[in-house]
Amino acid sequence: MEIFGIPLQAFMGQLMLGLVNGAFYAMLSLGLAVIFGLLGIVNFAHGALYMLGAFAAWIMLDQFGINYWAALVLAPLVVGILGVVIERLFLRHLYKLDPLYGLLLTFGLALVLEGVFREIYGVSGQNYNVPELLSGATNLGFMVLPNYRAWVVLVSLVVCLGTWYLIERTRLGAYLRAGTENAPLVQAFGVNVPLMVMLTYGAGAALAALAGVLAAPVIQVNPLMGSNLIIVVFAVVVIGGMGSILGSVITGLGLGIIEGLTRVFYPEASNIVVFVIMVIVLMVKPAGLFGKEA
Amino acid sequence: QNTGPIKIGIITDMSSLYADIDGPAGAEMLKWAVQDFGGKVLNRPIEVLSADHQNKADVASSKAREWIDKDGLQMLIGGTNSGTALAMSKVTTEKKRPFIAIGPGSARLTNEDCSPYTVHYAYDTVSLAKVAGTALVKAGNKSWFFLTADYAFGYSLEADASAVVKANGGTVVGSVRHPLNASDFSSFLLQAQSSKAQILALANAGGDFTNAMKAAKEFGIGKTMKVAGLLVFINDVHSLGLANTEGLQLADSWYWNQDEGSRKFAKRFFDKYKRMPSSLQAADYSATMNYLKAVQTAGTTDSDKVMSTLKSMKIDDFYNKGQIRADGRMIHDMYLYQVKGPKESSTPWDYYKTIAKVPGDQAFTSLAESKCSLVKK
Amino acid sequence: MTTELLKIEELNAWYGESHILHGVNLTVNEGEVVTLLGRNGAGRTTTMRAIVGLTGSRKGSIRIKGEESIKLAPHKIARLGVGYCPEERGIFASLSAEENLMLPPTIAPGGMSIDEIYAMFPNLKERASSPGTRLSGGEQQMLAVARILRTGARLLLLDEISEGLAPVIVQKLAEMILTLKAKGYTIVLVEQNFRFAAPLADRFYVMEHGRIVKQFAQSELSANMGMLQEYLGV
Amino acid sequence: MPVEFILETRGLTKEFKGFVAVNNVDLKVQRGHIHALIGPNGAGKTTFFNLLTKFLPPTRGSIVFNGTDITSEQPAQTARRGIVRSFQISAVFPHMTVLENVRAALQRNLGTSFHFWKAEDTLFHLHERARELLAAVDLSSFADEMTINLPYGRKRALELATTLALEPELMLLDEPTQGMGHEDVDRVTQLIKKVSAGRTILMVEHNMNVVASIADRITVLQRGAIIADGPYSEVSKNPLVIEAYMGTANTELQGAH
Amino acid sequence: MNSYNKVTRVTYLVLLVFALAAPFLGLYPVFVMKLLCFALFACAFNLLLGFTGLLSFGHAAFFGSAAYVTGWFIKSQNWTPELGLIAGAVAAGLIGLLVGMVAIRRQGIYFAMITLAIAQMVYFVCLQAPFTGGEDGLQGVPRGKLFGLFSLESDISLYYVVLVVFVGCFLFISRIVHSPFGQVLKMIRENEPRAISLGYNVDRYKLLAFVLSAALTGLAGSLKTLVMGFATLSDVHWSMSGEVILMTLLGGVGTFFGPVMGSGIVIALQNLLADKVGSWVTVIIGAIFVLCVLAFRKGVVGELLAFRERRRNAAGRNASSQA
Ligand SMILES: Nc1ncnc2c1ncn2[C@@H]1O[C@H](COP(=O)(O)OP(=O)(O)OP(=O)(O)O)[C@@H](O)[C@H]1O
Ligand SMILES: Nc1ncnc2c1ncn2[C@@H]1O[C@H](COP(=O)(O)OP(=O)(O)OP(=O)(O)O)[C@@H](O)[C@H]1O
Ligand SMILES: [Mg+2]
Ligand SMILES: [Mg+2]
Repeated sequence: MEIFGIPLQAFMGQLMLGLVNGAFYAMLSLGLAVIFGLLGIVNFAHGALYMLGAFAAWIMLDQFGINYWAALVLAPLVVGILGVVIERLFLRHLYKLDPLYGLLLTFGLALVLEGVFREIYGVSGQNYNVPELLSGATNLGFMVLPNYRAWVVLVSLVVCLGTWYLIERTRLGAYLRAGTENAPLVQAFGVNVPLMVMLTYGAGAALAALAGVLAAPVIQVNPLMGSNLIIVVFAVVVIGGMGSILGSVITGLGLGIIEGLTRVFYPEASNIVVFVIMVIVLMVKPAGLFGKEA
Repeated sequence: QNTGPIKIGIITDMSSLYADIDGPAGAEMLKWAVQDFGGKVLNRPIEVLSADHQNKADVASSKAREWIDKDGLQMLIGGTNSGTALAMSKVTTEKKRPFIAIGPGSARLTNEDCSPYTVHYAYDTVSLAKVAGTALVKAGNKSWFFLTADYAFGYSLEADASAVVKANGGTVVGSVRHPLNASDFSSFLLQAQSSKAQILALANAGGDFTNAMKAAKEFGIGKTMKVAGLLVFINDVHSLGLANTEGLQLADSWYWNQDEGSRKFAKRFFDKYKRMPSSLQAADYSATMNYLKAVQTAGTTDSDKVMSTLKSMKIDDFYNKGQIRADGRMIHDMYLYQVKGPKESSTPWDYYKTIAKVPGDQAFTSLAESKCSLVKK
Repeated sequence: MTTELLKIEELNAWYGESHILHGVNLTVNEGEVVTLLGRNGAGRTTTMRAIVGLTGSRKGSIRIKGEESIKLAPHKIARLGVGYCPEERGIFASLSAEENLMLPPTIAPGGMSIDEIYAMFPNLKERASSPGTRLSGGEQQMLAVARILRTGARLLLLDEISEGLAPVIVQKLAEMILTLKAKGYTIVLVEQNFRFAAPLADRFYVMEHGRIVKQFAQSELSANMGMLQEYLGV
Repeated sequence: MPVEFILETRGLTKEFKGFVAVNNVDLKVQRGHIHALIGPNGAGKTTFFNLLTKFLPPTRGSIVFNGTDITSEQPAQTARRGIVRSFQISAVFPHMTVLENVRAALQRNLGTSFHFWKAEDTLFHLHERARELLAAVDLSSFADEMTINLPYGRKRALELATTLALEPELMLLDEPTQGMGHEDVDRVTQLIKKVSAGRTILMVEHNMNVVASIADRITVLQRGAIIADGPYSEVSKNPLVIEAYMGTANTELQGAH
Repeated sequence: MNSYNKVTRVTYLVLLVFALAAPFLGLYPVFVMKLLCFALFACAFNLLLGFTGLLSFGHAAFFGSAAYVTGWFIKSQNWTPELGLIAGAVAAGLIGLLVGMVAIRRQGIYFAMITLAIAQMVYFVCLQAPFTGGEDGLQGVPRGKLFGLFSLESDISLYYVVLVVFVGCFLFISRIVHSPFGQVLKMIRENEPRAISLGYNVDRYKLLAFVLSAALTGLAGSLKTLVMGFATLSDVHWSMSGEVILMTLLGGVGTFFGPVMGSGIVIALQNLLADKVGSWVTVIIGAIFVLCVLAFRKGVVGELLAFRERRRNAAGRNASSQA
């Protein structure tokens, strides 16, 4: 049987692959949403942190022989700590200001981080192999899916749902949400806001890094791997509506799939389809699919 | 009688996409050439300028302008990226200074946009396509499928290659276009796989190429079809590792391990940079050397005289043997290499084995086909 | 004997460049209700904010339960048992009314229970699930007050709480304050609504241009009406 | 000839996810009146205002202004028709001078607001009128102050002046005296009385003294519905109202200012 | 508004004289022209960020596409330079209209992200469009004859054309800002809901501001094509949008002369660094970004004005409306 002239098998295969890419969008836009939601800062450095995560994993393996599984925990940890430092040194001074400054500062940071890594490791990129345990592929009948890709989807789903629960359903989450609106007051209620905010950015950074580690075996670890991705993720976030955690996750996955299908039916458009969708969404529902009307 | 220093310069990408294959090391090659030449020509010291154009044509051309107007630059070597090279050649032509393009792939430099002062020294996309096409089809790989970067560069690679394939009796069973900087190639590869072609030709470069290779490995494309890279530098292979690139077919103008002279040069390079030189870096050295020889022979730095000398002299060094044609195209042998498997590779950077050697007259656009106005027909 | 729960000496406070408080001195004894009176812009709100550490910068001395808090971070101050109800209410849009209510962490035992609170403000129960800022002006005011009654703070700083409330509710608030006082809470009121504050307070401070210009006890109220006339036009 | 009732709502209703904030309200505002809208907190007064000024779309019902149905018009449109509101929380342009704040309002009727090629001077003739308005709310002395530096009460006064500048036929004031000291309250009350000449005013106010002193007619909302309507004298006696809003008889002393 | 007070007047006069004399002061004309192009770019951008409060992260789209349009008309259609410039500006304006209509629907950072995303889309279009020459760029655009009469081949003559256009646009922008329209923009920047309640249809005003900014940006891009003789992908790339933000920020957002200053610094820097530090240039640019945002938000000119203000202690006056 066929769908639009391509065999059902191939079609399903493409759907699957789209889902995998969606998983990355989801994790990255989630991190963005969390950071924005809680610090009111659009973290342009998110792409760079994602890149750092991948590099951290690669360096750990290359220099210290730390394997994938350890890196999966350590790399996000390291980058998370870096995030904490960034918050301490820079972002901290911006909270009273227009959020645009946050965007600009993180943009600058992104340039610096990428520049430095390019300086040290060049741009041809580094190779990170799929861990033994996941190296094989599984025949799903309609396609042969590399186990590693399945793993990626699994991890990102777990992580995304976990984060969502933490923020929307727990007391800590309530502090965090309130903190974004009027941090001084929340602090005056007796909550240690500065600490909370710092850790939040750290967590957001760690999320990006985790995505990076997951990506490392799939694509070439390259200083520029984040900078192009981040713009698409921005679009994803706009479509989903930045306010909503769950929204950005669902949108991420959905767009991954849509993009995957365009690769089959009209490859030329596969790099702009997300942006086109963004425009359409803005026309129909300016606040984004899951955004609350401003 | 002017005794001030003779200034030559290189403007290339030192900071981004192509920094590894040419970049700072490429600039250093000019200095080496000058050293080895003796540091002086016509009893005037030789000074080397270098700049980063960050892949911005405007930076490149205004640098070139400034150097020529302000510093009295005598000869310019153009690094990677066709856009910048074309922009620079416009300036050098206007200012009548020899311009030797090493990095760029666009054949326009010696066709639509050719100039009496411009030399295209190392490779061009046409030659890469021709070499890979001819050699592989001759070797019996008749059916091809193209994975093409979706912009002018990709199109021309694909077009040139498929022309050659057909000319040699092969067939193109299909092609799919991927956007620039597409991080994920899996879905394109599935499409390629289902085409059942013998050759998967990658008409892309840099990050796109490496990511495509990686995905190809992950989805076991290599099991069912041969992969041919239409624009691959040894640095790409190095960063991917042999495990991912084993069996890859690719065309290039030079390989560090091809003969004694090359190995000598390569060793010297390796001692400094802990990596082997790319064909471009070798070409940077060779081009500078030969320019200086030309100045020597011509006994002047006058551009027109130097150019005619350059075009008339035989070029023969470790990099390559050949001659610069009227249209500015340097004609030399090209090679088809195959990437070794991890087991075959004995020493570090021992990556290629030569599959075929294609003589210059077959490797490049023939004068008959040339669209260059300087070519009298 | 009375213990000084809050003792402020020579308090100066700034908002960025502008110097607002010029040496405020006041003390509040355990279990007392004290009212700050003054014109718009006299600096009462600023005083409150300075106590909880929300002004730009502050100098002088603020002792809470004898502990110097001038150097402490806001969240540490709160943990000394201070509950603050801001003038602008500070209801959180991204939290439901109920979440708003539950937000401030309990800092000491003995706070009111949710049921007590809902009994006092039925509106809130009804609107519990709707986003905080979707509540009406008055409902938000109630929420802002109710919120800090939960935390078990013993020193309550209430800024213009009768603002924009219907007389019935204002009356309820009056009763509430009396109950709280009976329970031994210590309360600092800032009020425009003199008639509301008058019967509640044990002592009054009058502010003018960032300074305390007068203080007197409930008993001396009538005697001071003339003075209040000129300061507040009551 | 102008209709007797400048504003009329018919069965006006607003629901928020099932919760009825304004319930089937038929309100008639007579031309030239100062009409007070009171009611317990959460009765739906502000929402009602939001409906009139199109900040919220009604769920049901219609709004008739000067005999024309404006239910489906844009906020800016209704403003241009002459329905202008002041906000419960005062809103001004903080980094413009007080004068410029008023001018901003005057400028609109000039119709040159899209002329990006004209010089600023073409606005200066508005200053005269602006100063008049400032005088009316005695802010003259503050004319060239940056608005951000004004004390709260003053900001409210400015708010009023700007609203006046739009020459509204119908003015909607949401708690105009909120957060004001007593002189301010009295001044603003008098001011409202003063400016009511030649226009109609619909206001929400919790301060009974103010209502009592200047309102010609009073409508009481509760749970989004009208429970009483008439002059202060009778409404204030209405047991429903006392129970729902004023509280026990002596509230006026206790609750009100 | 004492905008054109004496000090400012004199400063501008001096600068103008300097600009007129520049070619004879041994300054490299092509460099100065390039500088002027970017200065205009930054000024146009500032009209949006500084005076309307909208941060567009996609202005490269207008700069670049205008550059291409002009290049194409002059090269392939043999249009005269001035027509080419107009075509470029108009094209940019139209694209601005389309982009604006979408982006205006959201405020603040959303606006920034949307413009960025759309610009990226434009980038891909330029990359694949047949007439842009892909990554080779649109090369060899002749300078031609102004009005078909005066040849612009000589750097000097072109220089003065560029200078005239620049000064014209600069004055035009300051006029816009001080016009009745400009006042409304200021209201929007200050307190949007308030502006609405005063009966202003803010979206219309924003859109007009956006289109004006886009068109002027386009003009800058077109000029650049004329000066450099080509249009390439880097003109449309998002890093270009980033650069113009930096220029404006560095010089002083919401000041008139700031963007000019800023672009001067950035361009000069790039030129210098090109052969000194090579690859570190992006790192340095990034670092400057961070520095500006942290310590130097008013920018060079902004700080100067603020300083002057403080001396004149006109309390609370915000410098941005004064340059
Ligand atoms: N955030 C601020 N920045 C600068 N000045 C401020 C700020 N908040 C208040 N002020 C100024 O400080 C002075 C005192 O303000 P404050 O709010 O303490 O007065 P208040 O007594 O509470 O009067 P109100 O009845 O208006 O609340 C006023 O002149 C006010 O303009
Ligand atoms: N956007 C909204 N979403 C949900 N509920 C709302 C919304 N706006 C108002 N409400 C509810 O509608 C009711 C009426 O609100 P409104 O602000 O009109 O009251 P009000 O009469 O102005 O009270 P107050 O005198 O305290 O200002 C309130 O119960 C409020 O919670
Ligand atoms: Mg106050
Ligand atoms: Mg209300």
